[in-house]
Amino acid sequence: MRISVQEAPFDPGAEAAGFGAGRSDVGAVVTFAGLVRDDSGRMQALEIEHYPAMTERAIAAITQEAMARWTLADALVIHRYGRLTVGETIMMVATAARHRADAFAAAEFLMDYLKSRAPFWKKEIGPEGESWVAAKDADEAALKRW
Amino acid sequence: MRISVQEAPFDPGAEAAGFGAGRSDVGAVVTFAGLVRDDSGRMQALEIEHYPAMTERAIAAITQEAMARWTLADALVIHRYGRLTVGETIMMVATAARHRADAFAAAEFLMDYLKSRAPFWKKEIGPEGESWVAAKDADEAALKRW
Amino acid sequence: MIDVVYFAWVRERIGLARERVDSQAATVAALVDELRAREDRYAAAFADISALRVALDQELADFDAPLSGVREVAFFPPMTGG
Amino acid sequence: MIDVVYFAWVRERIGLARERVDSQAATVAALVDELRAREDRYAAAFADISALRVALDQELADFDAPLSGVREVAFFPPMTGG
Repeated sequence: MRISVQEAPFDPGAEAAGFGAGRSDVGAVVTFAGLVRDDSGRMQALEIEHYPAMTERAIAAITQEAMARWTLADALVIHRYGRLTVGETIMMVATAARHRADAFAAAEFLMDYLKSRAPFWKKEIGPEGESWVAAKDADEAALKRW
Repeated sequence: MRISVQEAPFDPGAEAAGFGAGRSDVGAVVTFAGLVRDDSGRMQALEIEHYPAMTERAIAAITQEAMARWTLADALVIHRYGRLTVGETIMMVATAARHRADAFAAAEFLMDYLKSRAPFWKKEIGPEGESWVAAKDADEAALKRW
Repeated sequence: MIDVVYFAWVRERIGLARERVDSQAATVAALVDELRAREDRYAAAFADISALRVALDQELADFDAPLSGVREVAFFPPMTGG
Repeated sequence: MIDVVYFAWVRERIGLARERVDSQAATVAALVDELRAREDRYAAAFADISALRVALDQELADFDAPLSGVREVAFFPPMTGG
């Protein structure tokens, strides 16, 4: 299990490369990467604020719960903060398991919890100013399935 | 959409690197990699046979259906055949979408269909001989949710 | 004349990957009956039809599907991709 | 004395990222009432408590949670990670 909260860009492919490798009990590796999207066509940057004293602890607790609920060989979470531009990778999750059902379920669980329970806040910066991204009801509702 | 049926090894990280990149409407990229697992601790190789005239066509049909059912920006399937050793990557799927729910659902759909509807057959080779991997009822049942 | 191809343990049991068969069978099931009657190795391969799948011209089909116009019939066990 | 930290638009509305508050409030809700009474910018930030979340010593909590022994209270809008 590895958790990294960082300002620096990272390469999800390179991070995934060694993940789950070199062992004979891993049959399935799932990765999720979240990218900066521009729905308005006018976004200049995405600014991500976080709560440094809490962030790693909150992600570790969520990841521990995933490891307890599913049979996972390993789990990885990387999440950036700071100023990002369109197309940049914001974060990634990876899960390794014997079977694909566990790897998929754990990755989706991690994403649903990171969305709504990890202390990050996103602000969109455009030509007309800045606006905080509002939490979506659908994201809160997604937690109910677990 | 890209489909490759190949004997040669590939690097899932490198394949995923360019995937979904360079566009502003992709917020989520999901990848799945299937690896050769050794449950007995005695497997020497996994031999994968396929039906060349049918394989790409079957995978293309499954992928087209995923593109029609979910709002995807792109989809990728790479599947190997031939002789593989423990820990090697057998295949990968990648999906890119605006939202994570579409990317996850489409990747799971592709995996469920590739498991039971793409013309591949696996044979395990060990010190005591060879045995064909039997299809699992659970894999057939997994198709019912779609 | 129809091309018949076999994969995985069906291929191994019959001992052939591909053959041309002179058949007027109207359906896959009728073709299976003809093949089964040939030799023990065919009878063994086709003993339990529920353990087999069939594709007609590279498309999955049922055993009661008609063969008219079909050029290639493939028999194989349930697929294990992924 | 308790450390109070603010994030995102709560921080912007109050104009502070962190402050030390002299409070004997027994619960988060009581602390919010004290802060709200201070100045308009606090009243604005805490106008709708349902739009806010709270963490006590870096753990998510409810607004009726007790403050005894707590060293750091954080107020912020619903999180938007991932």
